[in-house]
Amino acid sequence: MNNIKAKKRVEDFTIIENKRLNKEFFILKLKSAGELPVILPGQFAEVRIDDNPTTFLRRPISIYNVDYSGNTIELLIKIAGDGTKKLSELKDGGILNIVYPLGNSFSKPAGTKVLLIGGGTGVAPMLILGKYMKANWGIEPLFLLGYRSDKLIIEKERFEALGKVYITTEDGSDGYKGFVTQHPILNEPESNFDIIYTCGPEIMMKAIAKKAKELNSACEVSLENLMGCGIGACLCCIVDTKDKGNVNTCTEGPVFNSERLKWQI
Amino acid sequence: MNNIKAKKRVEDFTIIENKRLNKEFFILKLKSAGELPVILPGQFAEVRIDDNPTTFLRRPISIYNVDYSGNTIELLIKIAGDGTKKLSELKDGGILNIVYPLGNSFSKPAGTKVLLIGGGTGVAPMLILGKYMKANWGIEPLFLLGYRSDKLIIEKERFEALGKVYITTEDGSDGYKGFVTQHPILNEPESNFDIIYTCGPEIMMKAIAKKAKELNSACEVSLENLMGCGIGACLCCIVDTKDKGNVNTCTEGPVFNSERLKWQI
Amino acid sequence: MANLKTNIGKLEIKNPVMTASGTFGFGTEYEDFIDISRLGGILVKGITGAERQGNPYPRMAETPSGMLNAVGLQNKGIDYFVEHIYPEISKFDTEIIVNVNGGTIEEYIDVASKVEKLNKIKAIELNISCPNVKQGGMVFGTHCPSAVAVTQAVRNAYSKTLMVKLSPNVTNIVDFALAVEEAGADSISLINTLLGMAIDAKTRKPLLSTITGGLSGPAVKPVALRMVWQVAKSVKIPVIGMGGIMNATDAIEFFLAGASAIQVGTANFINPAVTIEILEGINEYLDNNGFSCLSEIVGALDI
Amino acid sequence: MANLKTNIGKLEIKNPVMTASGTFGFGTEYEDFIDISRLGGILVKGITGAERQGNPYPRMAETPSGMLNAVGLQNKGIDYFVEHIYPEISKFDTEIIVNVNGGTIEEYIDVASKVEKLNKIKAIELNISCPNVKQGGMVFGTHCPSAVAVTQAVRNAYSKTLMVKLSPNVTNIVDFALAVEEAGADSISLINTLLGMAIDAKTRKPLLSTITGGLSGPAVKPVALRMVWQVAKSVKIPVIGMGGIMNATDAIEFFLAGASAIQVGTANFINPAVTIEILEGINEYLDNNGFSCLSEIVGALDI
Ligand SMILES: Cc1cc2nc3c(=O)[nH]c(=O)nc-3n(C[C@H](O)[C@H](O)[C@H](O)COP(=O)(O)OP(=O)(O)OC[C@H]3O[C@@H](n4cnc5c(N)ncnc54)[C@H](O)[C@@H]3O)c2cc1C
Ligand SMILES: Cc1cc2nc3c(=O)[nH]c(=O)nc-3n(C[C@H](O)[C@H](O)[C@H](O)COP(=O)(O)OP(=O)(O)OC[C@H]3O[C@@H](n4cnc5c(N)ncnc54)[C@H](O)[C@@H]3O)c2cc1C
Ligand SMILES: Cc1cc2nc3c(=O)[nH]c(=O)nc-3n(C[C@H](O)[C@H](O)[C@H](O)COP(=O)(O)O)c2cc1C
Ligand SMILES: Cc1cc2nc3c(=O)[nH]c(=O)nc-3n(C[C@H](O)[C@H](O)[C@H](O)COP(=O)(O)O)c2cc1C
Ligand code: FES
Ligand code: FES
Repeated sequence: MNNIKAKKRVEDFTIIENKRLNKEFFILKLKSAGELPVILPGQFAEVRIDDNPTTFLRRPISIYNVDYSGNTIELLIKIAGDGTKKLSELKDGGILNIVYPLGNSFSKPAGTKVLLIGGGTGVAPMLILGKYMKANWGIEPLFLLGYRSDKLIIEKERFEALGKVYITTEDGSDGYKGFVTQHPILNEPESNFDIIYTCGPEIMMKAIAKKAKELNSACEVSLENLMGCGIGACLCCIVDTKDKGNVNTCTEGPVFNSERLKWQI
Repeated sequence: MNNIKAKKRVEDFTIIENKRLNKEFFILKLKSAGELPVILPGQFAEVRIDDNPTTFLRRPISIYNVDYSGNTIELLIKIAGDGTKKLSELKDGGILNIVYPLGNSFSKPAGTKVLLIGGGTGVAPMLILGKYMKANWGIEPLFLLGYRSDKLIIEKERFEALGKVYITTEDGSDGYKGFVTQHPILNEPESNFDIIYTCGPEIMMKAIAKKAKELNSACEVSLENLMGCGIGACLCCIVDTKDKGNVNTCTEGPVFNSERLKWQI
Repeated sequence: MANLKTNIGKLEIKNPVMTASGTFGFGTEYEDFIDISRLGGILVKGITGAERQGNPYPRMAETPSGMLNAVGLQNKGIDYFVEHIYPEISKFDTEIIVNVNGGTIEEYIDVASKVEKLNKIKAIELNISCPNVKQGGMVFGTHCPSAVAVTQAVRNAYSKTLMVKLSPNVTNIVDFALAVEEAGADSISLINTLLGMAIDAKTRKPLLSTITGGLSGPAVKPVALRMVWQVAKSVKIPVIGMGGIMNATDAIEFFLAGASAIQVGTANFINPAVTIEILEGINEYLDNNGFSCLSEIVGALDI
Repeated sequence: MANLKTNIGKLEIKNPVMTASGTFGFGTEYEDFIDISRLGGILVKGITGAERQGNPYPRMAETPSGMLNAVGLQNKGIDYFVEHIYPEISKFDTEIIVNVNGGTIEEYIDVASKVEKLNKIKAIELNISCPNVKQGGMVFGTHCPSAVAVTQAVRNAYSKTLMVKLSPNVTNIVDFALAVEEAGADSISLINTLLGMAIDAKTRKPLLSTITGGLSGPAVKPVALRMVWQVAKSVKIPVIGMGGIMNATDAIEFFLAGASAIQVGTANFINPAVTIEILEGINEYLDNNGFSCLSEIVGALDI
């Protein structure tokens, strides 16, 4: 199933739930009138925020969960500015126009020892990836999720339903106190993984990529570059790679093997 | 009371009712948190439609009714384009920011034989004028209201509660069939008025001004020029007058004695 | 509470928030909404030698995040201003600056000399950038030798602070700025409106009686910021920034780009109290970010 | 169903809806959304002689009703295009037009000559208006003698339809249009992006790595319409209009102003199916208003 990439489409979804998780995060559950295309873990959607002069362009948001039987998808969103604020105010029954499924996806690991690290909204692609690997690759995911404090922890149960979950908080209010890279699971003699998947703030992903290198693990990062179109047309979302120079994050990514990137780490 | 003009202000009103009258018209009932200033008949408000790139400027709307005891005002609005469409979708409890009370007002007549002619949304200032003249000048208003068809007739009872109401419809579905200027009340030997007040499409007001001249009646018209600011600052709403050349409709008007205007009638 | 004082040539103003000419009447139009005396200054609407009726109706059109106007300098002339308006607005405890216009250099000089005699008025803004008149206006502002000629002529006739307002409708704004600086300008105001046009597809007619008009509002902000930045790093005199400023954040962007003061235009139409909100917002920004003087952020773009 | 055919010089296109260079990739990016072959033409992204990496990230900023970009002509060079891209996109049953760029006149000629050999490509668009490169680009487009020189040189080297895309960042667009018409252009494309800038007040940094960039989207529509109108009534060759076209009504406005065809740019980012919606909307407008040919509304502004 991994390599079948569905056709991209523009579609009006109906909002069936707008669930506020905490001060910063909310989940939009959206229903398609028809049948969903195959959505791969790591893919994203470009969301339209209507009639607002300060949100002229669409907003890229990862797909957090997909339910083919109910034809619903979920988006996990953090209020970052005007656009996400507007989205947080949407009401059940409303319409959301999205372009999807966009981008590449996380790749199948060589072995079965994998670690999925998410920070902030970066946990979104980790849920769908965990679910996908269990169902399609027969791999039990191991999660390491980093938050500022316990109040910001996102739907822990849903992650726990898929595999073991380690938490770090910066203030120590839950799990290990510190940053994800300081967590024991990455700092013990037996710490080694076939692959580490990660999504979160760039500074976190860089630290993880560095750690993965030390541990001799492969590492895939999911970037959140600014995007103009999300479909490879505007060349605004570029990231500099060792093999091909500037490439589009929206089409060659958002998932990259960290070794490909000319990151200063 | 006529000459006391209240200070203009910017205020957030709460929408307490959005009542759809028919395909084209609706009424917004708005409540002030404080005490209303004096609002004179013919004055208008500049309404803000938030966060919409195609409605950058405020929209001028006449005040249709004012209730000092409940601190509410009503606006009678016709869906004309993007802005009024947005207003028609507002929900109870929402906030509407308006600048008011703006413009001059209809003047007290020399005698008591008056006719109030409204066409389309132009009936809005006629209701408040009728109410005002009854309460403050002791004059019973006589209304002549013109519509395209009976389906578009607006709150007849409220006008009837104040005085006698004649209706014309273009398709004859109610009242006299034809235009307001063809109505018998303007075309009988005894047709003469101390003053005719009117608001409606320019073409209608011009025809009425002409008729008023024939009948030797004074005539006050309320203009609906395009407005940039509503407070006399932008000089975009001008109308050419015989006495002063270009003057601002928003401050010297919207009510003008038809004789002042350099209309080609 | 940071120090908000700023300078326009020899003129010190108490804070950098002024109103843009043609969008604030003579100040009195806004008295119900704000305390005019709290502003750094007000630029009164464009004044010419003789009375002008301006252009026919319609004079405005709404555009995406902006508006077009074609007022065309309607005003009652300088003598009427001196006799009737000046006495009334002298009560405001803020700098009153006259926006000076003309169809000929002589007319500019005539208006400037008459304003020079008014005690309370310490500066004029030479508008060589009005796109809505057939003679003068933008013709001076889009032809460098003419811009120099009118600036020099007025400089010779007028000894107080001389601001010059440039047109953005030129290939190289820096050339114009350097030329009028050399010709004696004390500061540069940027930008006047961009020449634009709007059409009604239904009626197939232009929306303005004059077909083209001047574009203002947030739509032009990126162009205005760019010009302020280009000019501020090229000239020695202060730059007064404007074009689409709707709130304090927009104003801060202009200071960072190099503006010593700002003018608020179209925003006044949408929120008649906006100038005071911007003033308070600037204060808050400076306080929150640990700046004690406005001057610390002028041209402080981190590049 | 009206007749939508229109002409760009000697080239007839089946309908007036094209895509603007740099906003539609090579067409393939939009295949999932629309049938590319229904379009009048596609302008592929700007191509130079040698491969270019373009400008560093970040390259875009959102602005009120618009966006700034600073891509800087990232592309793999003309040889890569000829070998790898041309064969792939030749399948589209629409006119494919190459947007030709260069740092020097020689580079423009090099690209144009190589494109001339490609059978399926019947026209090129000379881009002398890119604001995001240090050499060439807008430097040619804002200096009239240079605009003439590059147009003439390419005209001599290239015999098929030669479109020239002008920069709006000039004082008098008509001068440029007349000059490139005289120099051999078959049509004029208007407008490229306006030079603008955006600043983040929080970080006090510019939002683009290049500080300034090109403004596009609805914000620029009034300026674009004005330039199309000014140029269309001055030149004899066709004008291709663009700048902020988001829907069929916008497109109609450009036709009324004098454009023989239009290009859709930034709108593709917001609605990848917008070109076909515009095409259908134009048809509907013509039908509803009793026009049987597109040409009946070109330049039909009622003034
Ligand atoms: C592939 C991808 C997947 C993403 N997935 C998620 C997700 O699942 N959940 C989530 O909450 N966020 C996600 N983001 C980030 C999200 O796109 C931004 O937070 C959002 O666009 C901010 O919009 P705004 O209008 O609220 O904020 P703005 O007021 O526009 O800006 C606030 C901040 O967000 C950044 N930002 C603005 N526009 C974009 C953009 N188009 N792309 C990226 N960053 C932007 C700005 O630089 C600024 O720092 C993802 C981004 C990418 C590229
Ligand atoms: C003093 C005054 C009082 C008014 N009172 C009422 C009223 O009580 N009820 C009511 O329904 N309408 C009233 N109008 C008209 C109302 O302002 C317009 O219908 C409204 O602004 C249209 O906005 P829109 O966004 O829906 O339409 P748009 O899409 O902007 O335009 C639709 C039509 O409305 C006209 N229009 C647009 N903007 C304005 C404007 N600022 N001023 C005038 N006309 C405009 C346009 O020319 C166009 O023909 C009044 C106008 C004035 C000047
Ligand atoms: C209705 C209107 C009238 C204007 N009249 C003048 C004028 O008389 N003199 C002048 O120098 N500028 C005039 N301008 C330009 C403004 O002063 C200002 O330069 C421009 O609008 C950009 O700022 P803004 O986007 O904040 O409005 C006018 C602008 C508008 C919108
Ligand atoms: C991201 C981006 C890249 C662009 N690249 C090019 C280019 O390579 N060549 C060119 O001639 N114009 C380029 N343009 C300009 C567009 O073709 C068009 O002239 C401009 O965007 C105005 O149209 P619009 O408002 O519909 O986008 C680019 C525009 C954008 C937004
Ligand atoms: S966002 Fe446009 S190319 Fe990636
Ligand atoms: S609407 Fe601005 S002066 Fe009347």
